[in-house]
Amino acid sequence: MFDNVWLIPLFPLIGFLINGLLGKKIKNETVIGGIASLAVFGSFIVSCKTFLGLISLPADKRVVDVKIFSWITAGNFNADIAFLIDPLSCLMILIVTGIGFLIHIYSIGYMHGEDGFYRFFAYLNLFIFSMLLLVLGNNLLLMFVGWEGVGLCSYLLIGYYFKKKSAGDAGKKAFVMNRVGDFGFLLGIFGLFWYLGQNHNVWTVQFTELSNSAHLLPTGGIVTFITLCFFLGATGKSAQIPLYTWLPDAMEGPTPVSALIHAATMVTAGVYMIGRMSYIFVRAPETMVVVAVVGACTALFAATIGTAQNDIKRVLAYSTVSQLGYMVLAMGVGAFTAGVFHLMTHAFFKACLFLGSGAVIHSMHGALHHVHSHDDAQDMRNMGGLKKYMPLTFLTFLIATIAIAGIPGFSGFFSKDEILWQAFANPLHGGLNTFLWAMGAVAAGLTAFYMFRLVFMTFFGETRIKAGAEKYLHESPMVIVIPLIVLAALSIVGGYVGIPKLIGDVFGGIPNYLEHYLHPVFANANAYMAAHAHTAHHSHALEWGLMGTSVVIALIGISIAAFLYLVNPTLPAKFTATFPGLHRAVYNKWYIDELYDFVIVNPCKTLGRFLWRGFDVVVIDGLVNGVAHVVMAFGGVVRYLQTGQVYSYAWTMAFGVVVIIGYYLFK
Amino acid sequence: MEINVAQLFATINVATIMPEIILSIMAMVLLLVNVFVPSKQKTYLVWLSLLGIIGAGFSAASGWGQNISSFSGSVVLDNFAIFFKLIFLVSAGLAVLISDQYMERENCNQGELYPLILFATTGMMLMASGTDLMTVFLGLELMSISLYVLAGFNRANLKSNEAGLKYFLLGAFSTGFLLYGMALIYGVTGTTRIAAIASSVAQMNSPLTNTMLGAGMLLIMTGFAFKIAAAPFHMWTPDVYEGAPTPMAAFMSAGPKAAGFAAFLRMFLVAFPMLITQWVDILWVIAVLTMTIGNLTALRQDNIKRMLAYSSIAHAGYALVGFVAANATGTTGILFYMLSYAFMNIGAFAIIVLVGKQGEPNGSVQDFAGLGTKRPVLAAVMSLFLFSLAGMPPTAGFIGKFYLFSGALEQGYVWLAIIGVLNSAASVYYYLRVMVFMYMKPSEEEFGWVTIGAPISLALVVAAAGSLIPGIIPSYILQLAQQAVKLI
Amino acid sequence: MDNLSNYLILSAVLFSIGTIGVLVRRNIIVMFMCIELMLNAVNLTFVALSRHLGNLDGQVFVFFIMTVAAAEAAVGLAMFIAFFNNRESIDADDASLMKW
Amino acid sequence: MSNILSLMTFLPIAGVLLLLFIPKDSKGVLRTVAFLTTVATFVVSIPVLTGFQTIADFQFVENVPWIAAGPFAMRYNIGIDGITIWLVILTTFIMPIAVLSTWTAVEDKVKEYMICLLLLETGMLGAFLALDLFLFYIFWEVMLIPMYFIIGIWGGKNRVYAAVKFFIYTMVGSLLMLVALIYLYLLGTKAGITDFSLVHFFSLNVDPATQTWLFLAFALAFAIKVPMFPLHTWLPDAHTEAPTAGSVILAAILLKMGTYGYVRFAMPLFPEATAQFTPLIAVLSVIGVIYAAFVAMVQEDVKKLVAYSSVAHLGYVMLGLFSLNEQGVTGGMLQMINHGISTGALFLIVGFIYERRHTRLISDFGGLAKQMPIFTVIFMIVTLSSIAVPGTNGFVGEFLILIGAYESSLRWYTIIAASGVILAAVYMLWMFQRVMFGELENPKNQKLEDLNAREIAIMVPLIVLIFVIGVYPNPFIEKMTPSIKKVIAQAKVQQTTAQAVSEAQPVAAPAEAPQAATQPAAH
Repeated sequence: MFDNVWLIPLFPLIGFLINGLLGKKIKNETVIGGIASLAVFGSFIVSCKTFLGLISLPADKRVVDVKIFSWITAGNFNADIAFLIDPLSCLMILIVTGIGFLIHIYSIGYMHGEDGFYRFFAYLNLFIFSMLLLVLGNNLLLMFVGWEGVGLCSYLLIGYYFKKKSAGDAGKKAFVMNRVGDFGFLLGIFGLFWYLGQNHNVWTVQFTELSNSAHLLPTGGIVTFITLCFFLGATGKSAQIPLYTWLPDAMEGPTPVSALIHAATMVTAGVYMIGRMSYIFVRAPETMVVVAVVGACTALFAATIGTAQNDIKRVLAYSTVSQLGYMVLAMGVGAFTAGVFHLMTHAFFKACLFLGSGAVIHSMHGALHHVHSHDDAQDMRNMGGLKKYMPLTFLTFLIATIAIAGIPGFSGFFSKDEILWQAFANPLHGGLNTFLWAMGAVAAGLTAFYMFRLVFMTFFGETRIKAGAEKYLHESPMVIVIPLIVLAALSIVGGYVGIPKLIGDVFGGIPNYLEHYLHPVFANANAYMAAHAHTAHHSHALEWGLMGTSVVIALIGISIAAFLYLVNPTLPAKFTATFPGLHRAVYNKWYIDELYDFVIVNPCKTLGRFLWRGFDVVVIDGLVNGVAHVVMAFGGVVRYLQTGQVYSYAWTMAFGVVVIIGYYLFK
Repeated sequence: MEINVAQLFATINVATIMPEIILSIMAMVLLLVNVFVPSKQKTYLVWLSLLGIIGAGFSAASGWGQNISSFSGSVVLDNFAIFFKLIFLVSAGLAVLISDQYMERENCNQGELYPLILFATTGMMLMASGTDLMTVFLGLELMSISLYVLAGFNRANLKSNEAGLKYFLLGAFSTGFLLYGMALIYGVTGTTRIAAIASSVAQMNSPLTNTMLGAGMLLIMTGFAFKIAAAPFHMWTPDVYEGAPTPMAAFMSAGPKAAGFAAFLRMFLVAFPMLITQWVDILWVIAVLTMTIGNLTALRQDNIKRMLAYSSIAHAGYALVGFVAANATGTTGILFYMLSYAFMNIGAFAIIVLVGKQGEPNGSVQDFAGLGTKRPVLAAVMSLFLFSLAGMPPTAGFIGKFYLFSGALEQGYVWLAIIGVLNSAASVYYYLRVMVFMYMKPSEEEFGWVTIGAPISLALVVAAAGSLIPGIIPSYILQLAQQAVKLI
Repeated sequence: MDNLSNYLILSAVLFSIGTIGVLVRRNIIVMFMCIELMLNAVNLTFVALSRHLGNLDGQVFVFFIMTVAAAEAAVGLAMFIAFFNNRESIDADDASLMKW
Repeated sequence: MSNILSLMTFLPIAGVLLLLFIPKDSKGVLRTVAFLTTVATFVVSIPVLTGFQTIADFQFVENVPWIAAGPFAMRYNIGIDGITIWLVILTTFIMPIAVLSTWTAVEDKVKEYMICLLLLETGMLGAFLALDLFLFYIFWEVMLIPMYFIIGIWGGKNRVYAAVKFFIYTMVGSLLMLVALIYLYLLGTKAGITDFSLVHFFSLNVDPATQTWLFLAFALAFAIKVPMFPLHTWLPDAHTEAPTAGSVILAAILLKMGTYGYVRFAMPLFPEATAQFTPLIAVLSVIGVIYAAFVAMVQEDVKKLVAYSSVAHLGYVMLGLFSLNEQGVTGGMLQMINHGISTGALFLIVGFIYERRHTRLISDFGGLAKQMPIFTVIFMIVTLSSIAVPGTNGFVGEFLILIGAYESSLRWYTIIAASGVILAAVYMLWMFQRVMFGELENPKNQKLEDLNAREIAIMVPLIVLIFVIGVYPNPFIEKMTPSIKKVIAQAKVQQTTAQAVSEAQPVAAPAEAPQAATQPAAH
């Protein structure tokens, strides 16, 4: 029934090959964009079919392995090219191909006229292919292939404008930081494979087998180590503390890339991975604490930075980091469904936001270009009042902003609220829960603040663009607008698949579809948690209260933003003047990049230079050549024994005779 | 004391010394021919000498496996002697072939050269065959005296003069020690026959504590050590090789060294095997010193003849490694190595002959710069010789060293073998240096030499074949060498 | 027996004198004469031993040594002359063109 | 076709003989003949591959007496098994590429150059195929000679120094190995061994103390060739100075001689010493991985950077081999092939830009991507392969090595070594960025031409292999598996007893040790 599932990754791969190899010859943008979009659309269709096929199965049969061929076999290690079809992967492929398709369409308009148009679409298709491998892979290794593959595409796409040094740097940074995470991922694979094999003779990296053998794993101990390794991988990919700094820099890439890779899909891979191995993570309570704390901290920390950025994409980037923090927090508190739920809704509204910002930048760029201004097209201080020029963009942007801010009725509310509630009510972390909730709630307020700050600075108020340029501002073409509308719509309705029981009950028992749907995936983990942790029972009133609190916090954030950036636009400047140090620190992202440079990058370079010039050349090679020099020098000395005088030769001979005879006589 | 003449004559078998006879007769014929044929061109003497050498070779080879002793047991024609004789003849043949062009260039193309080479060779053959201290001594002196003259053959050349003089003085000096040693041995054992010495030593009550015996033996050792250029009796070598006419340096490095080993081996392995504990550790030290001093000093030489002289000291050291082992493998190695060494070393000298300029103003390695471009074949052949000298497979030099070091290992002299291979590795540097000049440096000036004459071409071909083929298919020669050492 | 040791000691002394002479003298001819002295010391040893042992080998050996020494002298003196022709000197120190 | 291996090995010599009769000025003919010879050799090697059976035994064996004198008997004994099959194919495959790579770069002494290349091919094939220790040694040394000339004659500014250093450094190691080899044989003769055939020696029970010394001597020779830290300093010099073909062959094949030596000789011949020295080798390998990465990071010369990256890669290979389980050894063997392909390709790439600009300094480049799009794509793919991105060959090898090493007793070393994957990304991508990205500022770079047809033709087979092995490595692995199992069994056969001894002592081995030993059986 899933026989043609291999088509899902194949289509983008074909698209990649066609555009990659022939794109330069094709030249026609419509054809190139068409091929690429069609490839993803094809995948989307097959994904839908797969999804329908899956839900037509009884719930307990919804985990299917589809083997394509045997990939690596060495001794007791085996990894197949095989796909795992289960509710989680199905959901992911729908998100990836669906949003991917929209962004492809968008890109046709956005990338119009760019140098290397074909290259862009080739990379984009390759990315979709890798991402599909990541989510479909039925074993850790294949997942890792996708995992690194998306990292690679991210590298390529961030560095798309390779002539800009900053773009190249950002790409490299992204790749290297991801590699740090990959290092953890690899160690995790090794540890798991070795431990289960060594102790239980289960030599496997396949998810279904791992799930079946999860009960063999102890609680804590080695599992903590293994899961921490995996989590290191997740922090790299999902831009969590301490490996988050690459994501803001990744905004050097074209905006569709930011939307697709750095908001909707790739960066959620870490969350996906934790979800995929939830049954292992729950067996490591310490890791769960770490995951939850890192998630909460990232959510809060990134949000603070977001409040002071002026680059529209950077704000969104920090927002993404923050939202990813939420998802990770959800995973850390055992709310796997909620995490995946937020992953999905975030994909909708953040893609919409990024694409909207792209539309703004595109328009700004064109306008500024017309007046030969070198003002930064991405700086919000140059924007303002854009809503009258780009009404559709504004509207979709606003919807997505409301969604992310957590206003009830929009998708973001449901998912975020679920996470906050679980952070408070989960059975895992005891006294830590309150802090986790509080951090999440504050971050939610900050999110609402900076997002509305963004909206106000961009679309409201007076037009600050260079005089004369405003007449060139215009709404984007339909290929750009249509995806925005679709995503905005999804940002509204996307939340209704996962209405919390509390609210559902009010409306006559609307079920939480998502939870039911994902149940088979997390059953193993949930069962373990149920057996090993005491679920505290909280009253409905408390849950309502917390929900209300978070909404109020969000509203406060919005109000402050409105007050500062609509009602009284001079206040922020005064505020910065009052607390210059704080502002500078926040504006400069708490100097984390500089810290990394100082603590890691520069010492590494210095060490490298020392090892090369100091150790390799002087000590090691010095020893090697030293031996040679000593030998040569010795030769230089010995040759002077040869004086050329006959008598000295005779003396030497006589000396030899005497020594030999003497030795003989006296030995 | 009554002498039964008939009985005495009955012990004479001319076949035993047939090769020597042929060579001496040819030498004398050459002397006469040289006087009576008033030709400036001496190439015909080359071919005549070669004829004699080949004749002697056949004569020697025909005695293979017969093991005939004659002249009351003072001369023997056994496989050991034959193998060595062939080595000497090869050296002599190659030396003769490369002499003509050189002597012509250096204006000292006197015809006496060839008879002298043949006489020297006769002396060597006698040394290899000698089973009596007297015959050994006679052979040695016949060889040495001819060589003194050959070293100083270029009378007008100061260096050649000096070479002859130094060689003569030091050679005679060492002869004194050798003879004194022989006298002491004679005194202890009452005989000069090597076999009789052995049985006499065997019958002694305590040969190990007999000071006179030991001292005599060691004095003999120093005498031979001089001939094979072992440290610390090697000092003459560089000066003599550098000063002597190049072909004669080539000849001296191959033939007399082999002859020294022939007599040395026979003497010590036949007459003094009982005393091996007395001499083997001394020889161990000498071997190490010889290898090391030779190689280290060669590293810093610019004059290529001098460099090869030091290298020949080092090679004596390698051969001594086999001697220290004193077993079948080691001695087989010595025989094989001496033969290969004759080919490769004379081959290398032949190239020097061709590259050198009249009067050899400096004779330095720099003269080889650019040879690889100008005369690729010569450079390639020279590389072959040098690689063989360095002991790189697949050359004869490698197989030789392999057996020498194997012999030492077989006897448990692991450190000796290790020192040997390390020396061998160091030696690579100076051999490579010549190749660096040939291939990797541009030539500074034009090469002065003319066409390559037929004799020297023949020598090069033979030497190249002799350096390469035994490296690839060494079995036959190795087996001959093995049969040769069985008898001593 | 006492007789023999006298001869042997004498010849050893002669040999040593010859050796030392070679080592300390610079005149090539004198050096060569010292070498001849060494050889003659050996001859004396041989003769004494031959007499003592009662066989003739030693004495035969002496004949050979004397013959060879004569040949050596002929060759050697010829070379000295050649050297003298070139260098106008017969000092061993002058024969040091080649060294190191 | 029973002599097909000999035919393959000595076909290049036939090419040499042919070259000798071609005048030195007809360079085109010389190049063509050399190229066709290498192609013919490759063609001959194909039936070997197709006829190769997936069993542990040596195949296509030719075994005739060669030398017999004294206690020694050497045989001309050659054959192929799973360990060597891919190495041999790699050799015959790389050689035509190497010949093509300096088609225009070498104008001087073309004849000698081609002769050297062909001689080298014979040497390398012989060394891989030899099943007689003595024969192996001969070929092992013979390889040095042409390589010495290739570096020394057609190399860069410091070529003489590099060539001599290469030669003597390697020679020191191999001569000590020769001593060990003879010693081993002489030991064998006491146990009734009559010739140098390798198979005899596997069953020779050398006592552990002797094994230690013999292993050290073998290991030193191989370690120099690999090269392992701290014996690696000849490599950057040799690579930097060698002409492109020389670097390619050096990286792709000659270095493999070292690792091959461990698998074929040092480990199975001296199992107990192997166990004893595994920690040391692992430490050196790991240091090599990390150290070389750091040094590579700050290199200013692209070629030197690639050379140091070789040291790091070979460190992985060594780690895999000494993990002595199927994953590790398979990974190591596969990585040998991969490194040959990827690093060979990298050197070709460096050669391309060197040929155009006559400089290799990173700072002289920048922004080449704009000017040379095809080159960029190829360079990118090879770079990714070198840093082991999944989907490329490098990943499969490195992953198997690391997982194998992790399973073995080398767990902690593995964790450190795995961090090398980060460093590899750092130095390779940084270099790539500096060379290819940014503005095309240097006017000399603005006239650069993209790769021509010949250069593309050289690279395409390598690129294809990079992906084929990356995506479908199993056919490659399967051919090796039986032989690898055999090697592991040989190298481990004594190890269980060695562990039993160490366990009996109060300082007990970690609990997983005996389990590690039983692991193959469990499978």
